[in-house]
Amino acid sequence: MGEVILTMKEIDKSFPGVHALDHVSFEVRKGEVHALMGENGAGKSTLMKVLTGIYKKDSGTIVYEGKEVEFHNTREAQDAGVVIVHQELNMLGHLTVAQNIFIGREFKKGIAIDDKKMNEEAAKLFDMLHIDIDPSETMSNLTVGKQQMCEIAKAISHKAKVIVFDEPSAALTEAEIDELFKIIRDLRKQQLGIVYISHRMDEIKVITDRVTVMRDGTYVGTLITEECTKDDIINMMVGRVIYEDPKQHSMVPENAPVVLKVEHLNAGRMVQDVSFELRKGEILGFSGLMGAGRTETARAIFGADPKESGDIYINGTKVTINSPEDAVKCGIGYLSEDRKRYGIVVQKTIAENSTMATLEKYMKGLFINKRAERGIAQEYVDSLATKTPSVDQLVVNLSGGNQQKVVIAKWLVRNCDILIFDEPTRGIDVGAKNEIYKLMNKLAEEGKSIIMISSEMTEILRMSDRIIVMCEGKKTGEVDIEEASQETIMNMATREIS
Amino acid sequence: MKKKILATLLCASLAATLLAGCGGSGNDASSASSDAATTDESKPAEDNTADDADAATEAEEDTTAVATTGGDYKFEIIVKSYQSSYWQAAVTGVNQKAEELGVTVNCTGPNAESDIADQVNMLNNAINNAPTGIGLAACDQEACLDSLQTAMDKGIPVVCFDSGIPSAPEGSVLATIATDNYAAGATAAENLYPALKDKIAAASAPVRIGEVNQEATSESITSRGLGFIDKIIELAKADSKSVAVIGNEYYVNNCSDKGDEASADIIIEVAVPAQTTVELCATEASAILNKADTIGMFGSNQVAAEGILTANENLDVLGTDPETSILAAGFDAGSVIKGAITSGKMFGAVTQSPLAMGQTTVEVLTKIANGESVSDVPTQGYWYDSTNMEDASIAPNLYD
Amino acid sequence: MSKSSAAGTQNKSVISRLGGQKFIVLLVVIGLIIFFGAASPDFRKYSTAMSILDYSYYIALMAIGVTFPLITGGVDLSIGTGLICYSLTGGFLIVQKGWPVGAGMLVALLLGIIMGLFNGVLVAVMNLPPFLATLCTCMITRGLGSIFANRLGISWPTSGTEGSWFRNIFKITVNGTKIPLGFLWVLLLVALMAFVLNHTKIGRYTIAIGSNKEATILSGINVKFYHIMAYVISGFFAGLAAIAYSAVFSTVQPGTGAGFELEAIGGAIIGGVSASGGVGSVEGSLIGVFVICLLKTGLPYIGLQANWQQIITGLVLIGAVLIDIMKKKKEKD
Amino acid sequence: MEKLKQNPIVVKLGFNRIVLCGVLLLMYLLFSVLGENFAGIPRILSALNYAYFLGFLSLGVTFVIATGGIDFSIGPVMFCSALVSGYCLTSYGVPMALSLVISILVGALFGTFNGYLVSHWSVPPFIVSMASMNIAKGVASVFTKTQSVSWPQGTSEQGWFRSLIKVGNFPVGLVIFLAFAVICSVILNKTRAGRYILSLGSNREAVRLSGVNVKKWEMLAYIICGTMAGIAAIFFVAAYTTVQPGYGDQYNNEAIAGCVMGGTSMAGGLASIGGTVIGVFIIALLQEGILALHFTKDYQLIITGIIVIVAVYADVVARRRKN
Repeated sequence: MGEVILTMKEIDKSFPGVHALDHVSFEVRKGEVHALMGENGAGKSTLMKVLTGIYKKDSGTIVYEGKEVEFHNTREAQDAGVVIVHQELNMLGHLTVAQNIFIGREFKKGIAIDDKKMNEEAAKLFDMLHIDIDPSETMSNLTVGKQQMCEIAKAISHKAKVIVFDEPSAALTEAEIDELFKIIRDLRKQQLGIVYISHRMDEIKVITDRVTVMRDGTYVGTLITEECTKDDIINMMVGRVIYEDPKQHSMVPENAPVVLKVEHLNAGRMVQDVSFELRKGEILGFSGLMGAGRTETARAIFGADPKESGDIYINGTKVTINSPEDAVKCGIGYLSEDRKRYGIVVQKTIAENSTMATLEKYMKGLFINKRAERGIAQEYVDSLATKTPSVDQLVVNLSGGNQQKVVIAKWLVRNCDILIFDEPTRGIDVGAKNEIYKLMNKLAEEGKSIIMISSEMTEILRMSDRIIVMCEGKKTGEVDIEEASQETIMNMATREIS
Repeated sequence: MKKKILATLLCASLAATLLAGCGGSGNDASSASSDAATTDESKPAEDNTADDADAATEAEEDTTAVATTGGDYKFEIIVKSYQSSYWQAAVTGVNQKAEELGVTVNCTGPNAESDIADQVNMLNNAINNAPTGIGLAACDQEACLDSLQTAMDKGIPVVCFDSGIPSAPEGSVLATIATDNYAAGATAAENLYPALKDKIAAASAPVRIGEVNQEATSESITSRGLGFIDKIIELAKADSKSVAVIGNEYYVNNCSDKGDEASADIIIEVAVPAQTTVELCATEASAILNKADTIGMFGSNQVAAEGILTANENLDVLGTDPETSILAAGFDAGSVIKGAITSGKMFGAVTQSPLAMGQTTVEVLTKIANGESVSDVPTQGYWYDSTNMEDASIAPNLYD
Repeated sequence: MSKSSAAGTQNKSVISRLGGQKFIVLLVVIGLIIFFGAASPDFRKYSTAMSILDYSYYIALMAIGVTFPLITGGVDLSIGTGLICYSLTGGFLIVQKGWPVGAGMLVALLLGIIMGLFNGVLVAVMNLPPFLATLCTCMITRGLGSIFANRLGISWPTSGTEGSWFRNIFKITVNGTKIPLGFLWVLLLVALMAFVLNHTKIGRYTIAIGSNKEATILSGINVKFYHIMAYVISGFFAGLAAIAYSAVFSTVQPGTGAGFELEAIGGAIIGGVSASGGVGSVEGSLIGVFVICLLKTGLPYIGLQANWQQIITGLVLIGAVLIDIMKKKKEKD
Repeated sequence: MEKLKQNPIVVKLGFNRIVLCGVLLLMYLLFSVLGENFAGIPRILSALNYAYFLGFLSLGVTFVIATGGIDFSIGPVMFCSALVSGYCLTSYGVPMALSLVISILVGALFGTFNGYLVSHWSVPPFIVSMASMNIAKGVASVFTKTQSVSWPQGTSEQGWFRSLIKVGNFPVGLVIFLAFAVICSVILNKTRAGRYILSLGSNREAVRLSGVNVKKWEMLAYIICGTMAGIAAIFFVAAYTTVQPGYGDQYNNEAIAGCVMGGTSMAGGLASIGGTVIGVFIIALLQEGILALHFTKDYQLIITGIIVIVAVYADVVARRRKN
C-alpha cells in the first residue's frame, strides 16, 4: 500500500430536508482497494458524487495528489484522473461501445472522428481486461453485465489514478465477477487507488484492503480488512443489532389459505416459467441480484407489462389480468421500486395521490368530494405517521420515506388484499425504514398478503416468512425463513442455470 | 334619399377626421351640417344597431361647422392581399391618386387572399377608425356583409374595387369598380382558341386544354375560369367540335356543358391546388403540361399563371407555335409573366388595370365625400401578347 | 423456440445492415415510382422526373437540416416560415435595393443561421421546450419576413434576365437537355451531413443528446454548444432551402411557408428519424422526403384531385409511424 | 415582492395569472392612448369576435397539453367542421340546429381519431396532429367539392345562430364562452376526468400503475379538444361567415400560444383554464390594437411569439427554482 493519493475531510452536504453527509472523512492510498460500505442511503454514493463534482459540497476539503481540489463537473474530475463507474449506467444506447467509451474525447483524423482507431483502442482495452466485447456493437444490444464492463473499460481508458466502483457487481454473474476482480487486482498492481462500494460482504473480504463504513450520512470507522470479521463490519454498518436479526420463524399459520397462485408465468427473457403461491397474512420475500427478473415478475403479475403465458388464481379462482386496472380490481396493489417514476404524481397533493386508485369512491355525483378525499387522506397520514403539515402538501416536497407512505396509503385506501412491495425502503433513511417494516408487519397481521422484493439481504431475512430466489428470469429456489441464511440465498441467486 | 345618405356620410366622415385629430382650417360647411342633422333625425332605424355611432355623430354635429369641404378626407383602403404584384400596382394607384387629390389613405390587407377572417377584422377596424370612406377589395362576397351594414349605419360610404359584392346591403356599397371577370376569362379564350384552331381541326385524337385556378371559391377566379371554359365550348361548338370538362368538380358542374370525356374532341382539364401557393399550382400545372395531348393552358390569375411558367421551367413545352408547343394564356401581369411573353414562353395574357383601378377608387371615394353622385365603373380585361405590349393602350396596364 | 428467434435476429440483421427503415422506405419509393409509371405514361417522362426533383429540393434541404434537432429529441417548426422569411429578405434586397444576387443569397443563409442560433439558445440555454420555442420563432419569422420585404411578394430574377445565374445552380441546360444539378447538390449535402452526423463530434453529440442528455452532460461534454449547433444546422439548411425555393419557384409570397416544415419533418420521420430522438439518418430523411414528393407530384397523374392528395399523405404518414411502432412492439416481445 | 407572492389571495389566483391580467389591462390602456378611437364598445366587440373561436380552440387544446400531448390539427379541424356542416346546411338543406350539431360532431370525430391513435396506438401526438391536419383539410375539401361555404347572414331566416355571438350590442358570445370556461375549469379541477388528465400528464406510468384506465382518459382529452374545435367552428362562422377549404392552420399557433401563455405547461400536468382565457384575450386584444395602430398582423405574430417565450421561460425558471 502506497502513499495517500486522495483525502476527503469533513465533507458536509445537505439537501432540502436531508442531511446527506455529516462531516464525513475518507482517504484512499495508491495501490489499495478501499471498500466503502453502508446501508442504502448511508451516503456512500453522495460522497462519491461530491468527489467527482456532480454535487457541490457545503463544506470540507478534498486533497488529491497533495493539492486541494474542487472539481466542478465530471469532466474536470476525469481529466485529473478521478473516475467513477456509476451504479446507474450512464450509457448512450444508440451509440456503439467504442463511441461510448471515448465520448467527449474522440480520436480525430482531421475534422472527422476516427471510429476505426477508437474501435482498435477499445479492442486493446478489452484485450487488456480480457473482456470479449465487440467495440462496434450498439450499446443497447449488450446485456447489463457487458455494459458494466464497458463502463469499467471507459474508466480505465481515462488514465485514471483513482477509480470509484459504485456497486459494480450487482448485475454481474459469478463468472463476470471473477473477471472483474482479476481486473481490479491488475489495477491495484499498477498503483491505482480504488474505491469499491458494495453490499456484498464476501466480496469485501476477497478483494479489499481496507473498509470504511458509513451510516446515516456519518462516518463510522475504518478497518483493515484482514484484521476484522464480517460481523465487525456488519455491526458498524447497522449500529443496531435488530437489523441483523433474521425472522426466526414464519408468522403465518399452517392452515392459512392461498390467496394468490401464479403458475408458469412467462413474460420475455426476464420472466421464465415462474410459479409460486402466496398465503394470507404472509410476507413473501423475493430475493436475487439486480436484473434477476423479480421486478419483471411483479409487473407481469400486476399487468403492467404484457405476459406471454401463465395463469393467475386469486383465492382459488382463475383471473385474467391484462392491465393494472384488472389487477387492482382483483385486489392487488403494486408499490414500485422507482417511486418517482411509477409511484407518485409529484405535482399533486397527498390527498390527490392517496385517492389515485380509488377516486370513484370519493365522488359526489360528477364531482370529486374533496372533503371526503382529504378526510381519508388525513386518516392515513395519521395512521402511517406521515410527516407533513397538511394533506394539501405537494408530494414533491416530502422526503423519500414519507413519499413511500403516501404510496402505501394509496393502496390501503383501495383496501387491497395483496400488496407487492418492490424495494420498499430504497432511498429511505434508517428511522423511516423501521417504520415501514413495522407497518408491513402490521399489515400482515391484519391479514394482508405481501410480496416483498428486496435486494437487501438483511431486509429479506428480517421481514420474510418465506423467500423465493430468482436468477436470470427463473425461480431458482424457495426457502422457509427457518432454513434461510445469507449463504443459501446468495447461492441460489447466483446459481448457474443449466 | 340617396342624397340624404350621402350628406349623412359626409357629415360623419368630416367629423371623424376632426376627431382623429386631423382637423384643419375651417371653411364654411354649415349647409352640409344642417343637411346631416335632418337626415339623422329622419333615420331612426339606425338607433337599434349602433347607439354608439349615433352618439358619435351627435357629438360631432357641433364640430362639423368648422370642417372643410375640400382636402381633409381620410380613406381606408383594404386590398385582398399583398401577395402578388397585382395588388402592389393597385396600392400604387391608390397612393398616386391620393397624393394628387391631397387626401389621406391608409392601405391594409391580409397576408393572403385566403385570410378571410383577418380581412373582416381589418374592415371592422377601418370602420372603427371612422374614415371618410372605405375602398374594399373583398376576399369573400359573404363574409363582409355584416360589416358593410355597420358601415352604412355609421354613415361610412364603401366603394368596392376588383371584386363586387352582389349581395351587399342596399345602399352600403355606393360604387363598384371591377372587371367583368367572366368576360375577361372569355377574352383569353377568344384569343387563345384561334391560335389552336388548326391544330384542333387537324387532330385525330382528342386534344386537351388545361386550366389552373388557384381556388374555386372567390367570385373573380371562378368567373374567369368559367368564362374561359364557356367561351371555348362556344367557339368549339361553332366549329362543330365537342368539348368535355373534367377535373375540379365546381368548374365541371358550373360550366355551360360538361360534355362527355369519352367522345369529346376537346377536353378541358381544370386543376385546383390545395392552397393558393405558387409551388402547388406548379405541381398541378406540370401534371397537365406533361400529358401528350395537351395543346393549350390557361392560368386564371397571376399565381396560377406563374405556376404554369414554373412548371414549364422543366418541361419546356410552352411556346408560341401551336405545331411544336403548348400555348399558354395567363392572367394579370408582373415581371415573370411579362418576361415569359416577351421571350415567347407564354402566348399572351389578359391584364386588368389595377393601377387605374386603384386611382379610380380614390377618385370615386373623393367624389362621394364631395357629395357628388357616383356610379359603377366597369374596368376591362385587355388581351396582350408580344405584339402589342408596347401599345399605348396596353403598356400602362402592365405593372411589374 | 430458440432456433426460430435466432433466425429472426438473423433476418433482422440483414435488413438492419441494409439500413432498416431506410431500406423499407426506399422500396416504397421505388414501388411508388413503378406504380405511377405503370398508371400513367406521362409520368414516365424525363420531364416529370425533373418536376419531382425541382419540387423536392427545398423540402429535402429542410429535411436534412431538421434531422439534427429531431435526433436531439427536439423539433424545429420555424424552418417553413423561416424559409419564406429568408427568401423574401434576400429577394427584396436584390430586386428592390439592387443588391447583387450573390449578396442576397448570402443574406438568406445568414438569416437562417441567426434564426437557428436563436432557436438553439432558447432550447439549449433557456431550456424552453423545443416545440414551443420554435412555434414562437415560427410566428416571429412569419411576421419578420413580411416586414423585411415590406409585405411585397417578391419575384427573384427570372431565367433569361440578369442575375438569373443562380438558377443554374439547380438546373443547367446542356445541349437542350436539362440537367438537375440541384439533385447533385442535394446528394452531396446529404453525403456531407451524413458524414457530419456519423463521423464528427457535432453529429456524435447530437445523437448522444437525443439518446441520454443527462449522461452526455456527465461525460463532460459542452452539451449546450452542441445542442445549439443542431438548431444552427437546421437554420442554415432552411437558408439553403430558401435559395432553392427562390430558384425553382421564382415568386415568394409573404405569409406563406407554414406547413413546409411539416413536409420536411414528415419526410424525416418516414425516413426513420425517431420522434423521441437518438435515432435517425440524413439519407433516410432524404428518402422519406421523396415519398412525400412522389405522392404530391404523382397523385395528379393518376387523376386524383389535390384534396385527395392531402388525405392520402396524412394516412401514409400515420401508416409509416404505425409500422414502426408495430415493429418495435414485435421486437420487444 | 416576495411578500406579495406569498399572500394567500395571490397564491390562490396564481401570481402569473395576475401578471397576465396586468399585461392585458396595460395593453388596453396603451392602445386606448395610442390608437384612434380605440376605447369604446365596438373595438371590444370586434376583439371578442376573434377571441371566441380562438378561445374555444385554446380551451380544448389546454386539455391535450395537460396530458403532455399536443394537437395542432385544431385549426384545420375547426375549418373542416365549419365546412362540412355548412355544406350540409347550404347544399343539402339540413336545418340550422342540426348543422350546428354536425359541426360539433365532426370536431368530436377528429378528436376521437387523434385520441385513439395517441392513447391506444402510442403514435406520438405530434405526428398524429400532422396527419390529421392533412386529413381534415382534405376531407373538408372533398366534401365541399373545393368550395368555400358562406353561412347565412344574420338577417336571413336561418341567421339566428348569429345571436350566439351577440344580440344587439350585448356580447352573448362572451357569456357562453365564459360559461364554457367555467365548465372546463370544473372538469379539470373537480372531476375524475380532470384529475386523471392532469395526473397522467405529470406521470403517466404512476397513474397507469394505480389501476387507472389511462387510455380512456387520455383519449377523452383529445375528444374534448376536438369537440371544442367543433364549437369554435360555430363561433368562427358566426363572426366571419365564410370558410375556405385548405386552410385553418394559421390559428393553431395562436390557440396554443394563448393556452401556454396562460400557464399550461407543455411538460404536462399543469393547466390553468383561467390563464388560457386571459391568454386568449391578450392575443385578441393585441390583434385589434395592432390594427388600430396601423400596423400589420405581422407585428401581432411577432409580439405573441415573444410574449409566449417570456411566459414559458418564466415558468421554466420558476420550476427549476422549485426543484
